[in-house]
Amino acid sequence: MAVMTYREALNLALREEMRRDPRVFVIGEEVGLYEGAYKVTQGLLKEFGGQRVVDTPIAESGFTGVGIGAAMVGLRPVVEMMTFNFALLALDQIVNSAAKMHYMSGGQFNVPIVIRGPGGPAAQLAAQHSQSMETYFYHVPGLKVVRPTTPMDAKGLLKSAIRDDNPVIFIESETLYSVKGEVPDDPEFLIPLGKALVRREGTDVTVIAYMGMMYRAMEAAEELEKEGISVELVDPRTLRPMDTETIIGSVRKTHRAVIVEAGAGFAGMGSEIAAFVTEQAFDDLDAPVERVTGANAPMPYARNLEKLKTPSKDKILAAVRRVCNANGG
Amino acid sequence: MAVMTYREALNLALREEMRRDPRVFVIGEEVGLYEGAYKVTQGLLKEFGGQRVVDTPIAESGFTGVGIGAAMVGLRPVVEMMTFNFALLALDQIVNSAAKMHYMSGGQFNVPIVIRGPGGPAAQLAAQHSQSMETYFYHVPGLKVVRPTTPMDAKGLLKSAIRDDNPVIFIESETLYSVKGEVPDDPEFLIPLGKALVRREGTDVTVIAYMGMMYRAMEAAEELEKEGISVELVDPRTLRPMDTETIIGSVRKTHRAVIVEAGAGFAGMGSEIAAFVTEQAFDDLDAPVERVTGANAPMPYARNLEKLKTPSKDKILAAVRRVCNANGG
Amino acid sequence: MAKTLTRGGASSGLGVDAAVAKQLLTDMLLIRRFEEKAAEAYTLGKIGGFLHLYIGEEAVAVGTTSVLRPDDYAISAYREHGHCLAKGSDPKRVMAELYGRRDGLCKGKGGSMHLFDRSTNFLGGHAIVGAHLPIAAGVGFAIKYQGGDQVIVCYFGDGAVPEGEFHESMNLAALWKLPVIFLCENNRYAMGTSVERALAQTEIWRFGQTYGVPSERVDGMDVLAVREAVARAVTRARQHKTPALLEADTYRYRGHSMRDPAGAVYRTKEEVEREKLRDPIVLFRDKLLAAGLLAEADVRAIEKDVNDRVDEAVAFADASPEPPGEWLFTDIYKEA
Amino acid sequence: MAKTLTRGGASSGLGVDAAVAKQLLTDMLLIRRFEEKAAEAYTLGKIGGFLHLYIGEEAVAVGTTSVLRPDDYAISAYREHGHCLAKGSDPKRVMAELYGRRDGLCKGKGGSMHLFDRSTNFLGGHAIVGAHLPIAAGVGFAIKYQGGDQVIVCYFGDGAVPEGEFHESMNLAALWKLPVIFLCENNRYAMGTSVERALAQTEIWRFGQTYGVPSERVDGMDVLAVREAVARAVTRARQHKTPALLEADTYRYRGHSMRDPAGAVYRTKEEVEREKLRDPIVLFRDKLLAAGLLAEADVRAIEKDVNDRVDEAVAFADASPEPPGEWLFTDIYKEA
Ligand SMILES: Cc1ncc(C[n+]2csc(CCOP(=O)(O)OP(=O)(O)O)c2C)c(N)n1
Ligand SMILES: Cc1ncc(C[n+]2csc(CCOP(=O)(O)OP(=O)(O)O)c2C)c(N)n1
Ligand SMILES: [Mg+2]
Ligand SMILES: [Mg+2]
Repeated sequence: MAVMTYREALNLALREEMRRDPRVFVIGEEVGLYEGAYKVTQGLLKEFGGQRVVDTPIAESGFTGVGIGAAMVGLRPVVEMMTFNFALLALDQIVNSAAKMHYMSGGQFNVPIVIRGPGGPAAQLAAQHSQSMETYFYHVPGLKVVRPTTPMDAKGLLKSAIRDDNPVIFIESETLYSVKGEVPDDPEFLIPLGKALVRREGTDVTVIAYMGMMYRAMEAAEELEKEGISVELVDPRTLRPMDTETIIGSVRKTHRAVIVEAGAGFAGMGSEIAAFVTEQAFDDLDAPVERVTGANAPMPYARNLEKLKTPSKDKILAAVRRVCNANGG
Repeated sequence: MAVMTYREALNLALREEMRRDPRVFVIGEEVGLYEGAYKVTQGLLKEFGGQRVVDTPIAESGFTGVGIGAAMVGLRPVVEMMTFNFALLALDQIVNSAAKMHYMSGGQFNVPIVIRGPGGPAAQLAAQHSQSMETYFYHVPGLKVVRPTTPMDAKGLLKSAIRDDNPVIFIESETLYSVKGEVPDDPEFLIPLGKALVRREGTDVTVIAYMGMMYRAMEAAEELEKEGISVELVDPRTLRPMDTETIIGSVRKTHRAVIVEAGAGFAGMGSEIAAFVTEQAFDDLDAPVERVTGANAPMPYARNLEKLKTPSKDKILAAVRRVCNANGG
Repeated sequence: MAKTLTRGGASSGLGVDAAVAKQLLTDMLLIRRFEEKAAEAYTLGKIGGFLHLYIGEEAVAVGTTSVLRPDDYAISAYREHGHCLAKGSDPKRVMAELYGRRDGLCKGKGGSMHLFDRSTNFLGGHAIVGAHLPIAAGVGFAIKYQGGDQVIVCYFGDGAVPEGEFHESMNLAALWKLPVIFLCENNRYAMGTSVERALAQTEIWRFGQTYGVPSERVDGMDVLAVREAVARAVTRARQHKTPALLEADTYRYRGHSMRDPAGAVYRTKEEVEREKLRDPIVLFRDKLLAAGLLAEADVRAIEKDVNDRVDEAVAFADASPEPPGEWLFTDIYKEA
Repeated sequence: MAKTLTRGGASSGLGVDAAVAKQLLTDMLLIRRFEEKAAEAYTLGKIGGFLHLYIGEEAVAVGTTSVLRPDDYAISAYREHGHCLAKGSDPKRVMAELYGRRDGLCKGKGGSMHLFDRSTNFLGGHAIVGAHLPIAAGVGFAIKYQGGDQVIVCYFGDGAVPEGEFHESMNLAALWKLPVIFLCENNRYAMGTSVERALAQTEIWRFGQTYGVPSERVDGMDVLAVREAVARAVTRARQHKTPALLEADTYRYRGHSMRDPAGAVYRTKEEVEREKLRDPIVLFRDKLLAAGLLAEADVRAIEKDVNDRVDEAVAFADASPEPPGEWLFTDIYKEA
């Protein structure tokens, strides 16, 4: 195991897959000469050349469509969105072309494309540049959606995404690129899409979270441990397909669930998880599932307001304490 | 009260508001000379002229942006999306410009725009033209989202939407345009945004539905009546802001809830309603909230498959029977 | 269809020999008769949804495809029956698709607007105006990446030109030198909107000039003119990866779709009648008869052959069962 | 700022009199010093997020605004401090906005990329490349609808040209004849991508020609040249609602943002040094001195005035409190 940053783990995944499979190429704004706005593609142009590391003009719909067309006839593009905010400009291509092609063509054409880049709350980037973007994708049949929390997941999941025969939306995070963690050396180390991970075992309550919120939930769990509350942490890792089994399994054990998400919450990932957990484990639940979500507001610029916008550790603590104090069956 | 079609009710709302307020104009593809792809704007060009009934080239992002700019400096545009499927091409404008302008500008500029047109499942229009589009909008702070089920609602809500100072996404339905119903004659008849309606009183179970699904739920309710199950039907009408009070009120009375939605379900309106109902009325619930949703697949063209894709009356019946047979507290 | 017809070599003065000429006429007629039958079937409720007919525009698809190789690609919008048939799809399976049946090209899941045929390199069948232009650029990108010498023809309407994706695609194809032939079928209307009401520049080929893309306008009612223009573009694209923008001046005789049968609100009857005088099939047939490349008997034989094939297609579609219910859930994801 | 400066009438040979000249220099200097201070504040962590400096491009905003009326509109992207200040916003409130403070133009909610000022008709402050172009067209539409004779100037970078919305906006403005002056600030790079790597047509003004829009290239480092070109466009727009595409040849001396301080990966030091020889402020100052419109003492007075105002702005921003927590939830919807 090597210790590396999340950014390096992604970079390594790209490198390994590009070495392994000549059909894989990277395309997007500033991925080549500039080596990525967030340096995820550092060194790739040098190693693989301009044909496989393709700088594009600012034309998200255009270059995403280029990826889709290339994927239809045998290539395996990795399209970088400089940030996922800009993917809204390519949303029609993603939803109406990439996600539906296999279905509309009766299985004749598939679109093995990965669309990746940072999304989610960033640092003082305000309303247009700091949003939880997964919500535009995970409800779309035909797409897979990945949100990798750790360097190990980033690498293992990105490699699986590239090898997947379907369009995969792979949303990273500006705020995690410098996080360090262990990453297996084996170039065949893969993490299958659609598998959640129990990051921490516990007995009293299941907390479901991913990305930055998982780190916050971890801190909360440590603190709660001292209070005698044993928290089990589950990271879905892939939002679509969602590993309902692992989540339900955990809730059946703990009888309580709290979901933390950075997004504004309304009809979000938390709503879905709360709904299926309640449906499938109603009789096991000792308290209603709690959702801890970002404030239902656009992202403000001011530092203090921004801080109020995303779920704090205190809010997680409060929610866990609430469900644990509910007197259940 | 006059009896008129849903289409006529919308047309009348547009007419009345255009007569009332010279700042209101209609813009979109085929709204003028062709009188609307679905004839909602019939006669408007003749009455109001080309300056106020503006035919556009096919450029959704462009003409939506035009609406937003015009709204910023004092006009009140009604933008027609020929169908809401094409709104994905304008989604960046809607989400990043219209919805956030008031917030980003610290309240200096608001965007009183209505974006309207048919959305949702249509008749054999296949994957790209037959989708439940509300899911792209209702989670966005700054937008209001309306789905009017009846001619009366269509008129009363569209007029309120036009008078609202915020961007309103107003999604009609191809399959409802010819439905007839009573509509008050009073040109000041308005239905406030954000108010749900109990369409049918009942005591055993609350069924929450809108648009085509409400009509299906009504049929189911009649049938269930004969079985001795008394169904209360609640129509949210506005999805954002959602009238949680009326819904919770009904569930507290019936102790059971079923949500019907045409969309694919994953993190959909049903997920959100199920989640907040469970949160706010957990102790009142005698059974887990049931979600009846469209199949989690793109829309197929073949008639028989299409039928399987949308929730049937039978599925609603089954769900209601299930919750009513659950042995509750 | 889909045979590559070798160019020239004829003494007819038309630039094609009798075999080629016959094939071109047959192909155009097949599309015409196929769609006439489809219109009937729509009226009978056998075909649902939207049905957009290509009637009047056949010379574009046929002239274009006649200079393509089978390994070349084609992609189109929702008015694509003609492009799909010209590229070589089996009319039986195309009709079955329009019927939404199991033996349709796409198992009945795509319908009229979403024809795809992997066996002929026909890449759809796209119903969002403008959206397939960047996809075509992507196919061009892949051809170059893979070191091939194929081309892709991307058919689109005048209505796609005001969309941003037109511009993005032209720029990318020109900037990266991709072997894409953008073929605008300018039939003068996008639904009820004439080009004059949609574009500040109505000579669409001129848009290509700004990007340095070889561009020209061609008579889209003259199958030989289309053939020649596309042949030039194909040669450049194969040899130098040069993209092209061709504007085919054409006309649709029917309304926008079966739901706009007359198309009468936005154009005059006189205009339609006048345009029918340049019917690509009639004109070409008469030209061949005049040039002695074809006899009346040949024409009758072609008519009969075509009618038989279309009848066969209808019978096939009628006999094909509905797709099984489980298919609702297949093909959403490709399994490894 | 934001005074409308009357044109010409000067005997200097520069086409402006001393008062106008002084104002232009002052305005450019204010922007320069303001941003130098902002850069310092960013380094100190007082400003967060992205900060894109306009340093080097001041002649464009100042020359343009000098021929606008207060009731004319301006709209821009995220490199908009200069446009906002030129249009007349109070430097104190602009700085406070960059600081994310309560007294900022937008109550601290917008930040550097989202400056808006209703009092000066400055319409933002937009951070999605290309997205404000259709909005500008909409403002032009509204002006015409309301029967006004204002214009809107829409500033955007070379990086927005390959986006589809550029094309959609040009077409709509040309088709409908809207009083929009599209002003492309071609500083040769979009982040690290030079125009040659982004556009098949690098002479951006030429794109306007296709749409029949009067278009020209202007030296963006020469405040008077900008002023003249914009004045021509404004006159046409006021009188005939004719849109324009102007391409200002300019250069940014700093990196793309404070996170790309050197901007050294994609351009050479020599190039930057060479471009600094055409510094719009230095050139204009020297020209005025040479023409005798200004004395050295005037320059010193201007410098002092500007420095004072910028210091005042910083002090104001520093003293302004954070926005109250409840403001997180205000301004999401406008209440009736
Ligand atoms: C993005 C988008 N906007 C609107 C529509 C609705 N629509 C379908 S076809 C059409 C007209 C297209 O005209 P054109 O491109 O000229 O093709 P033609 O029908 O003439 O072959 C429109 C507006 C659509 N399918 N996609
Ligand atoms: C749609 C979109 N894509 C990408 C970005 C990221 N981005 C921000 S600025 C920029 C470069 C823009 O360059 P240009 O338009 O030339 O303006 P300049 O920075 O040179 O003033 C990019 C790619 C964005 N903000 N919006
Ligand atoms: Mg057309
Ligand atoms: Mg630039």
